[in-house]
Amino acid sequence: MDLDFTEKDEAFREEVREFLNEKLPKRLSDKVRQGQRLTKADMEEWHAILNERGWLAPHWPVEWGGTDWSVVQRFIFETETAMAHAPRVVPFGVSMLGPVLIKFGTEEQKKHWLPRILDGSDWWCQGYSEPGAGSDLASLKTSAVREGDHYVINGQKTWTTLAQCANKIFCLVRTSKEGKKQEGISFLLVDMDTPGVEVRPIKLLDGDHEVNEVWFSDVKVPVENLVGEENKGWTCAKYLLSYERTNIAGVGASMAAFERLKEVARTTRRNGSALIEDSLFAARMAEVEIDLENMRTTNLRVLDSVGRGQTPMAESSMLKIRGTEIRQKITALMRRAAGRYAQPFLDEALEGGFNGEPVGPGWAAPVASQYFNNRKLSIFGGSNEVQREIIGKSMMGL
Amino acid sequence: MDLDFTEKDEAFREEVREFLNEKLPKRLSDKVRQGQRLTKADMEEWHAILNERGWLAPHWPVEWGGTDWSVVQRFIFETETAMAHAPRVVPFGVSMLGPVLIKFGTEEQKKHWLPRILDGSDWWCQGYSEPGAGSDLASLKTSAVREGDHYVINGQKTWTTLAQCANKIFCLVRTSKEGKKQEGISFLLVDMDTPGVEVRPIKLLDGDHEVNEVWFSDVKVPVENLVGEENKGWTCAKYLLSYERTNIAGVGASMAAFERLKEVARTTRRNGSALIEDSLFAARMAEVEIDLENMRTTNLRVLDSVGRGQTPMAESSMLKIRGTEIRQKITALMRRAAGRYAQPFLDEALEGGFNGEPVGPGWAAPVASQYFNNRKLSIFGGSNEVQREIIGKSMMGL
Amino acid sequence: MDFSLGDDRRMMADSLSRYFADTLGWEARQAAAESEAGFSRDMWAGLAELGVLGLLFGEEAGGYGGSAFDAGAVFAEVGKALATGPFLGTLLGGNILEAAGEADLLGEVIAGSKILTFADDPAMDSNGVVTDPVKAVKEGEAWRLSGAKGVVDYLGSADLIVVTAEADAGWASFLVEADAEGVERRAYPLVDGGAAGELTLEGASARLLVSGEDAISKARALGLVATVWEAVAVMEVLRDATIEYLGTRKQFGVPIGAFQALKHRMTSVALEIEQARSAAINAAAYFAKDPATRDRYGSAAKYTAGKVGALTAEEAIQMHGGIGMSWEMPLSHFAKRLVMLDHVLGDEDAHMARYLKLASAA
Amino acid sequence: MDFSLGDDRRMMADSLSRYFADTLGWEARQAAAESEAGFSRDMWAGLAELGVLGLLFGEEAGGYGGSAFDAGAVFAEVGKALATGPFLGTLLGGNILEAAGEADLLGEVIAGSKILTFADDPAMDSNGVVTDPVKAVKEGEAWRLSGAKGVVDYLGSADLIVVTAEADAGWASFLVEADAEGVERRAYPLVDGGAAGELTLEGASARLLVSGEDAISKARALGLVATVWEAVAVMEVLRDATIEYLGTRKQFGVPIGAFQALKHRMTSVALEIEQARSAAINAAAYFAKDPATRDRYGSAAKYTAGKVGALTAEEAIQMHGGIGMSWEMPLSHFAKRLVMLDHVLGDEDAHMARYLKLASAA
Repeated sequence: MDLDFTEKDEAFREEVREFLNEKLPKRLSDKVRQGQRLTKADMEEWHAILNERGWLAPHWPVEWGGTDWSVVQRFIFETETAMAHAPRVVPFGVSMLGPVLIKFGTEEQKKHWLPRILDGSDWWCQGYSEPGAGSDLASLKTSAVREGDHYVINGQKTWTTLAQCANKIFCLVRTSKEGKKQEGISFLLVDMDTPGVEVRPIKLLDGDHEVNEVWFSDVKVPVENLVGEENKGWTCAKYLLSYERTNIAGVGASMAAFERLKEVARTTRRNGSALIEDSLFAARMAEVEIDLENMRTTNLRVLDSVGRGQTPMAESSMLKIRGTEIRQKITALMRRAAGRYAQPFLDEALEGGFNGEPVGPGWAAPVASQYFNNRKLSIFGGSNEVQREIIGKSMMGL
Repeated sequence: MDLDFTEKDEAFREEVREFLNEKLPKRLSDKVRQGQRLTKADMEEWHAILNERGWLAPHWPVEWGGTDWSVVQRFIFETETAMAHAPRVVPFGVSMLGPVLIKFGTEEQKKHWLPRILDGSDWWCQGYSEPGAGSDLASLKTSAVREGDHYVINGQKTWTTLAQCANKIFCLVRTSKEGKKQEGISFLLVDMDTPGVEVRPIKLLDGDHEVNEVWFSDVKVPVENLVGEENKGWTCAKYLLSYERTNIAGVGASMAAFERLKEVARTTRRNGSALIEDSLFAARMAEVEIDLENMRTTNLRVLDSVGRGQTPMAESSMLKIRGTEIRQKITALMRRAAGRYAQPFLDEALEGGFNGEPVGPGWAAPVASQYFNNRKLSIFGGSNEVQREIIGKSMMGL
Repeated sequence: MDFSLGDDRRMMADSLSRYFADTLGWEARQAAAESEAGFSRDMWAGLAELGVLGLLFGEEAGGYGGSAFDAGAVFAEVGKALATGPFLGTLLGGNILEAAGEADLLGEVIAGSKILTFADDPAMDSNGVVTDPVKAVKEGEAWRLSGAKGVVDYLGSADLIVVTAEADAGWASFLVEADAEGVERRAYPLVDGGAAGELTLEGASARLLVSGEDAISKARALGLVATVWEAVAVMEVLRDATIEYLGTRKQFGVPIGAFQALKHRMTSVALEIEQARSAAINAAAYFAKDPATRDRYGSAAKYTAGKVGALTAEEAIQMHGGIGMSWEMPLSHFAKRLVMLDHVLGDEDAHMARYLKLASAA
Repeated sequence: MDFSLGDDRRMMADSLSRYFADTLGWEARQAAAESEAGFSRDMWAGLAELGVLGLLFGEEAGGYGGSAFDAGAVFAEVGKALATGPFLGTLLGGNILEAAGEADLLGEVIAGSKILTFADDPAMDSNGVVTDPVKAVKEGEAWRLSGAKGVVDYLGSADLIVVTAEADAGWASFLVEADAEGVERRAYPLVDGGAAGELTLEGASARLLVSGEDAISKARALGLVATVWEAVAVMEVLRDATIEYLGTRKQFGVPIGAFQALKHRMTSVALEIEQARSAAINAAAYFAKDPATRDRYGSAAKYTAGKVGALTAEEAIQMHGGIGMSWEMPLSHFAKRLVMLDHVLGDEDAHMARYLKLASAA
């Protein structure tokens, strides 16, 4: 038993580091490190850089532009990019739709859509949640009625992340009201320029515009945009939810955030000494650090079992729960570190290129917003309560 | 708004203190303080002392030998006796059966049984729980079949505390299988000397004999021992569960235990300084102390509302939950304070009058046993999960 | 022992509650909180007219209250309404004016004609280092103050600033006119609504109010009572809204409160809030005792409010799901306020540390 | 990266597991744990015969293992079987013998013909004051030890005692024969089964094994790995038993695991145990690195095991209800062992404190 990476993996890590060193624009990593907002152009820029290297969708099959990396290599890549403060890859096309198309799409669909994800022609968003259907996703009501060569969609999606940047949306829609509620759902690809699609922003508590409502009024979608069989969309949805959840813990992101916290705790002085010497604060930090070190190994253990062909269910959910808890704790500690200076709200300081005078410590500007925004981690993408149900079912069939 | 007791209440407190000072035998308070086991004779001795003063059953009506104390006075009495390390009054006769008889008993039953509780003629135990019916008390199966002037009982009770000391047991028994399960239950008084009653000890994890199984084989009980109506025993049970739960938090007991903990933390030295100066241990202690101070006021608020004629439901359950949590935390801290010396198990040191050489700190002998034994606080008498259900129902009707 | 608020205080609290209900509906609250001043001047004038500000001070100073429970009652209503405004600065600065016998000046504050704030916390520089204390130097009969104070409530709107500063003889509190020479103010909005500012003093002319740290400690202690009462009121709003939501929002065909995991967690939240309310009562009840006792219960209360506040805010959002994170929902703003209140006058950890210090001194 | 135990080690662990299953059924375990020695001599002889004790030591010392993962694998089986016996004393004392090159003596221990223990923790007196360290004084070629050690594992059965003591030149470890003059032993049973004793030395004759604190620190570090692996194995037994109970015990007509509150809490327990297992792996994996790294992960693991251990034990009992508290249920004894393991080699708080100290030194 050992925790060391193989020489091959270490060489791969070096390769990733060199790549990041050469190709990751400092302007972008500065923004990420400082918690500033990324623009659409920022994200597209980073996607293009990754795509040039062939690393935008590592988990896709090589024939479609992916890599043949092992799960450990993917973990290394995820960790290194996060530690280097690279922007997160927008997951909707690359990590969500891509795998569904590869699994369920027709040859034509794959040939048409997959390259457009990689080259940035399409920016996808995800039309899953509805106002009435939160954790009970299958109770969705947005309907698609077949009329000749088209489906006609009516209804409303909500919590649609970055819909304001997207030109496409993949949707779960109801095509039948017969039988169990899971059995009348279909998976449709929709061009957001189609008449009848309307995006309305939802402002979140931190003041940022990240999510949206997407309304459909008699939206016509060609039948060739159906992925998989009609009324079998739930299969796609489930696949998407269980796919590639092995790096779900966000170990890299947490490690990067924790390093930042340590830096802050070392430099911030209070009552005459560095914050890191405050015994209560230091103990809180140590608790998180130990938990994170433990989770890194837990994650590697899960990857190891995946590498040996097992499909982790309960384990992925555990990683999701603990991963989000750790990230939330780190942002809570950043807010504590800022103390009263968490409170001033300088919207302009959250934009890249801000060179005004900060209020209080330079790093304090985004910490309250991040703390509040990160509440979403335990809500969206299958709430932690839903994850606990999955674990319970897997552990004891209940 | 103020937290001070009235002059009258302060005078009452003085009266209680003087009484304890004069009448509480040091032999008993030493045993309690040191966590040694009380014998049946010890408990009877203390009951007799209280009864002589007319303070054994303060919450009973004066006509039956109780007092006219206000709820605040009862709180003061409870707190002062606990702080003085008086033995706890055995609740089964005084606090459980007594109120049920006073509410539902016939005049004859009251006249016969109540004085016997006070003068110690009867030692009652409680026949509620059954192996198959834990939190789901109403699913009990022990049956009582009417045959002429008698009921004939068959079945088994369990977790019967101090049954080995008792000469009587009050039982919930099933007298009908018709209708809802709550509707076929009756409340019966049983002489434990009746043929067919058998007490079998259950050893608990700390090695102590505190609870028992009580088996009934064709046990004949005169019909006049039925309390309330046949098949209406659930009403008695519910009344008993909701009655006099205002001092359920055990504030006095926790205050006494916390004082003991403080004393230990001041005198125990580790790594060259007193344990109370260990920053992690001190913070754990402070958390409990603050929680306890808060709970004391919460308890007083509940008493205040009772004094104004309200019936607290959710509040009593909250007091039960937090009260048990605090007591469990204090015993956990005692075990931490003992460190490795929590582990030696000297059975003889748990008996009163032990004058051998202790192993390690003199106070350490009972701490592990108390810690494990106190797990029961959140299980017996309506588990904390059951209490949460009560609160949930009262808060949101769910 | 008496847990009623008392008739007079109850009456004033009720009329304050009605006033907020009538004039500070949600849209008005949001408009005021997001305005440049961070609060509504009209509301403030209305409060003065209603006599609310007088409840914060004793009779000799022109008020008709001044006890810790009076402050608690007012701040509970502020919390319930999520009202923004210079409440804390008025209470704390006013408390110092009261100690200094400045009844006339305080009269203007009570009447709403002057806005007062209290500049006490040192500023932190851009590297996260706490700046040196503001220094007070005597020049003839006048005093000159130099240094910086951070996150001063409603600084931009203030006419008068009570500043704590270190003189040769030790700490003292001073009065500075906001528009005096050598006074520089940088105002900004707050993440939970309202406004504050950074104060820089460069030889600003000041008047000595009270020498010594006792009056300052007492003002801070009163501030703890007020913030804790405000926090508990905010918790109760969040609790009630969440219980309501758990009972009405349906998923899988039943109200989500029927899911035992949520129900049991909600009972913990409710239980903790009762404990926080008790802590708030303790802090007010022991406020008039000796300073060590006062501070012990003040810190216990602020610690409790911080801990329970974070739990309440986080659980309220989590149980609401996505909707609990939306700007449109008042809930999210109550949650923000509650979490930020932890940072006002020292957070949970700071007060645990102070509690331990007071305990080991005892 | 490799998370398999390795074929040889797996094979030995499997045969150990079978051996315990065959010879240490629950009644046999209870009889042994409650016996005066606190363990079964027959079992110990059987283990020696099986070669298990040799897995704890390196080849030069006559063993065929000796890595931290070897110790972990053995102690995991000990935990799973809730076996009592001088395992820890053998590992720690033997580690010192190994460092001292005492292959012959160690051979006798591995063969089971001598029982070894390790006396390291200072005794506490009846007032809770830690006694002075055991002092070692040189007389000619011989050493004499005086002082007291507390809660020494299986002291009553030991033939050989490795004692840590302070000499003029600093800490060192010594070998003391249990029946030597000046050696006083007070044996007693433990609350979680097994036995230990208080050791008093009055000029007891001793042989120097290793000078300096490094070997002692290393032995302690190895002890941390072993106790943490044992603790995690106990946790897994409790977890599995509780999951089983939740799935079969019915209340209100359904398995109690269907009650979401219990189900969700159980997921937390399971999650924490996975984290504790990772901590145990980390401690073993970093054992051979530099001492600072080794001790950092050792303390992280012991802290984690202490925290998760208490949670697991308390929740296992709570979810079982009354039955979980009964002596008859093996569960309650696993819970006791788990909680008491927190106190072996320093508890959760002690290791958090050490972790912080190591971090600030780094």
